[in-house]
Amino acid sequence: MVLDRGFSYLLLLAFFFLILFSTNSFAQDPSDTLAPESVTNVDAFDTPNDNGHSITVSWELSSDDGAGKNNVVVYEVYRSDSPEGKFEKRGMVPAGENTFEDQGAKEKDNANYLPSHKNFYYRVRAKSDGLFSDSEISLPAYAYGQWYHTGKTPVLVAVILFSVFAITFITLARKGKLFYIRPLAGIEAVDDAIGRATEMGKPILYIFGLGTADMIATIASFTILSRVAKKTAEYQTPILIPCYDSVVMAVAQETVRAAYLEAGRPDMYKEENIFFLTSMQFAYVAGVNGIMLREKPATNFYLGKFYAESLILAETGSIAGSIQISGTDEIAQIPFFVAATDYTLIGEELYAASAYLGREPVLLGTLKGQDWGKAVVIFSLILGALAASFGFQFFINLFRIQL
Amino acid sequence: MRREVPLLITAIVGLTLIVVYFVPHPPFSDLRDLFSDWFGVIAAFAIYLGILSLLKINVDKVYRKKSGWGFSIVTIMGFLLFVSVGLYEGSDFGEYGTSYYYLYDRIYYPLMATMFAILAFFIGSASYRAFRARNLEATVLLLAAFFVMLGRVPIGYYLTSWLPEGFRMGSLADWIMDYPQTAGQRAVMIGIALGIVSTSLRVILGIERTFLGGE
Amino acid sequence: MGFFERLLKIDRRIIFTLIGIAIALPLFFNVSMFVETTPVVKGVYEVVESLPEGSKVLVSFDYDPGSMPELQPMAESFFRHCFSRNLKVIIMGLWPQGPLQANWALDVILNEPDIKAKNLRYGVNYVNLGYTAGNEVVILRMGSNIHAAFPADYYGTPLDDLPIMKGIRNFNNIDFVYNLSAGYPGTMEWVQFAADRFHAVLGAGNTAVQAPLMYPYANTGQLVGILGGMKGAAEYEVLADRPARGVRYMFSQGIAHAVVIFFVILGNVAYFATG
Amino acid sequence: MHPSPDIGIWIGGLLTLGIFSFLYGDNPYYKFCEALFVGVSAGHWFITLFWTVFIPKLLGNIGIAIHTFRTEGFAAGMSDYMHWSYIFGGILGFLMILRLFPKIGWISRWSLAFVVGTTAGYYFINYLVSNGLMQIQKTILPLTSVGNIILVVGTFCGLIYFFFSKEHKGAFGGLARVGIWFLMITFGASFGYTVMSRMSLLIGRMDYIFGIWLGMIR
Repeated sequence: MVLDRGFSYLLLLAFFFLILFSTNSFAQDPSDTLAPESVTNVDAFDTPNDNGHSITVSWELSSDDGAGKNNVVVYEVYRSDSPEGKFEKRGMVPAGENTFEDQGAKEKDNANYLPSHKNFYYRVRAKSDGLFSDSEISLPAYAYGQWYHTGKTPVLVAVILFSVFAITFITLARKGKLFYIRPLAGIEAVDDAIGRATEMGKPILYIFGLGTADMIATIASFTILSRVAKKTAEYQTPILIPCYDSVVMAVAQETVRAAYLEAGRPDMYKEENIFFLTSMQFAYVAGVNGIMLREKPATNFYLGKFYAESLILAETGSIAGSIQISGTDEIAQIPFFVAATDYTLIGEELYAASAYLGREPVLLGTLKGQDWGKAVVIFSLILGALAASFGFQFFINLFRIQL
Repeated sequence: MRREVPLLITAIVGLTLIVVYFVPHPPFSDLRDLFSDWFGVIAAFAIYLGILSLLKINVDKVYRKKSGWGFSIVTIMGFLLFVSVGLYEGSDFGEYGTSYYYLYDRIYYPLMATMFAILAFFIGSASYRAFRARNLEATVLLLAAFFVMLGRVPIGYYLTSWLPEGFRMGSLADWIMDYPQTAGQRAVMIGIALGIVSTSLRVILGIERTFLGGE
Repeated sequence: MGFFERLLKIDRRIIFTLIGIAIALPLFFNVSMFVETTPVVKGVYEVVESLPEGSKVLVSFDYDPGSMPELQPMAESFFRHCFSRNLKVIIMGLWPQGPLQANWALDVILNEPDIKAKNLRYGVNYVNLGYTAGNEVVILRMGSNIHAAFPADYYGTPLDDLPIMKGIRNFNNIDFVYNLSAGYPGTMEWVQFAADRFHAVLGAGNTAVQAPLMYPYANTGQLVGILGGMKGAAEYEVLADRPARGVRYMFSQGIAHAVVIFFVILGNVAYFATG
Repeated sequence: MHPSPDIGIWIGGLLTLGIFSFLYGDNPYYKFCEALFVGVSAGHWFITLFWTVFIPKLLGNIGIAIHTFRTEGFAAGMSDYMHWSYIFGGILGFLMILRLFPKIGWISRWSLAFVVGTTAGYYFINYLVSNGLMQIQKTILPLTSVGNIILVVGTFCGLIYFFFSKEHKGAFGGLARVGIWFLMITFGASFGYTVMSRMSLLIGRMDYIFGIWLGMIR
């Protein structure tokens, strides 16, 4: 028993030695009785690219940090509003680091308030376990806000570039220039699907998913609905739209009413066919499932923002024997739609479909602008990959964004 | 009033938020937080609107004794139960040990988790029905799914345990996830980014206005 | 209608039933033969196994109920292992929900007959220090003084009044640190601060999604080992020779996957057989 | 078998079974659970928003503004726009509710316009940065390993597929075709990967029924 325990202690000891050797951190010198050397060249300056309530402090490491006595554990940073005043602790960083951002609050009533345009003095304390030494006091520094964030230039360039593309092609389109847009399988299927519903004498089901009216996917879907509704008015096929969001419902009602008016069949419009179901994800799914199984619609459209319910809807729709056309920009759900529906508008294709079906030359113009953006992206990819292969780092740095 | 004011609001708010991104100086830096809080408040009202519509429909059903009005009573009772207990508990209603937490844990959570779990069954039937090698694209889809699934189960391990490490099913699955899967994902993501940028721009410029509905 | 045509039109309730059985049935068996153990999990197990009785182990719970199916079995098997080896367990959390997760795991383990027989006492054999805000800075502060980071435990008792905390000042007095993590702050921060700066002996349990990002640290020895997802949990239970929830979950998941794969194959066979 | 003595566990178990009964077909048991679910989730939303948005954000900020006006006077109050301006948020939110009244419902377009403008502004930047520039940056890799080449070529061909203003013909069409294959691998692999996480949810529910509730597993 005694031997056993002794043996396990030995093992443990051996184990710790192993760990210590393997991490090469054996330099812990037994000089704990001496304070580490203080840090030098303490410099305080306004933190760049911020709203003006933060000062950055930098210094040169103590000579006992990573070398010498090697006993620095942390650096503590102290601040005061006068060199003689009382210094209060603002925070600490572990040994090996030589900057600290003194981030204050912007609200006056906050205890951590750090006013702009007021001078402060800093001091850094190098600390070992129990002992410490202070640096000299820094020159005064004050915080102020900047009008432009220099780290975000790549984004600004991209914003300008893409906006110029879009506006150029919108202007060209307004002047009457027509642009070629290739056919998309899902869009081609729309007209056929409505025709099929007419032949079968069954309704069409249009689902926006769980998106609210402000989401881009929902906005794209409104445009597509406007076109689909016009067709259904021409073919005299009823269209059912159970809604998840009451605002989406109101907009959908107005869109469909306008489309029927445009098709010259305002008498066909039935407001009760566009109704609010519930705004609870799975309760909504259950409700839509019920409609599918009862009404057996000829065609189901799933266009908009979808989450986990995508597969349940698509599977139930296939039980009901409907043709299904889907499209979403929710990447995680695209696989389910691709696997379980007949046609899928993949991500960007959904927005393209909306521009395409909107039939306005201006919308097609922005699509053309979008393609120019894509060309720039592809070009940078190829150029960047080649540059990186030959060891040029500058190209990657062009895309580096400071957040 | 009905059309111009909303379009103006959209344009001003949208442009401001783009500018705010580049300008750290106040008051711009504050606008970001302010707008997102307002957004939260409006979105909360929109959800309350949904709840009101829901209650309206259900009360209506009970009042007119439409089919299934009994279930509407269940809905209304469930709503009242949670709201009354939640209001009574106060702002720390969600903490462990409160009676609201008990209701959440024993009623809401089982219902929600089971709804999600039902997906597993549908995945089974979808993989039976939909994963068929109809054409080249479908076959590629099928094979990728097949290898990734196989790479995560013991059978996959036993089938290929005779191969040297790094060539087994698990490594193949990881490789598919890390390279071809990531490549395709990036193409989709970049495409969506460009589409959103261009659609947002259309919205801000007032070209895309269907969200306001017809006139 | 031929056999394959009928197979193509099979009622999906049959598929649903098979999936239900495939998931539920394996839960009744503690079959550990399908779990092959890997060196990264063995790393954690062997360190705990090598600690002498009375050694002090720190466990940080850095997750919330969202990751329970994966991480809770890990917490339970780790507690079981520590208590059966008479180690002293100090619990803390960098996530607000963490200490609560620890209490749930304690509830399960302290009621198991062989552990219950040991009559373990709070404050002597184990303690829950609770949650402190500050993410990695908390780890940093613990590096110089644990009492400064946690002045009192989860129930408000000052640390000095707890026998288990006697003689514990910083990581030098802790024999092993174990971290259960589902994101930030989590394993990455423990590696960078506790292991790299203060030379703590560190092991971790992660969700399946996060684990691949942490494997490099296990290769360099910054982590003695790591448990990844349900499979990692199952492996640990097999190593400790106490198959429990992790093994059952893993078995069930394996069978369910196999059934889905079987359906994919069957669907294609029927599709091609009918032309 | 040792069923749980806790009545709450029984309720949770019975509700779980009720939802599962949908797999067989629509039935009154399921309908009951669904109706309850609709009600309690509406209640849960109501309470959560009440205590996390309305009280702290709306009333809290306006309350602070009123306090400032009272104690520090009008000028100081006005300069504290971060608080009093919340009243606008409140008004815009309230206009949303007017949808319920068809006659004046159109005025809720103002709030919708604000919400749409906010989303458009946020999305414009956020997607450009994290879905666009960041992804491009990650894909600029030296073509020195098979993996890197696949990453660059796959992303390249995938983007070619998304070209709308050029016909998919000839070499361009060939690249787009390769792009579709990459997309299909992506979708197949994500499907396979998601199967795992969905299954673990179901495992959790089954363990609840047979373990925690009925006490048949241990």
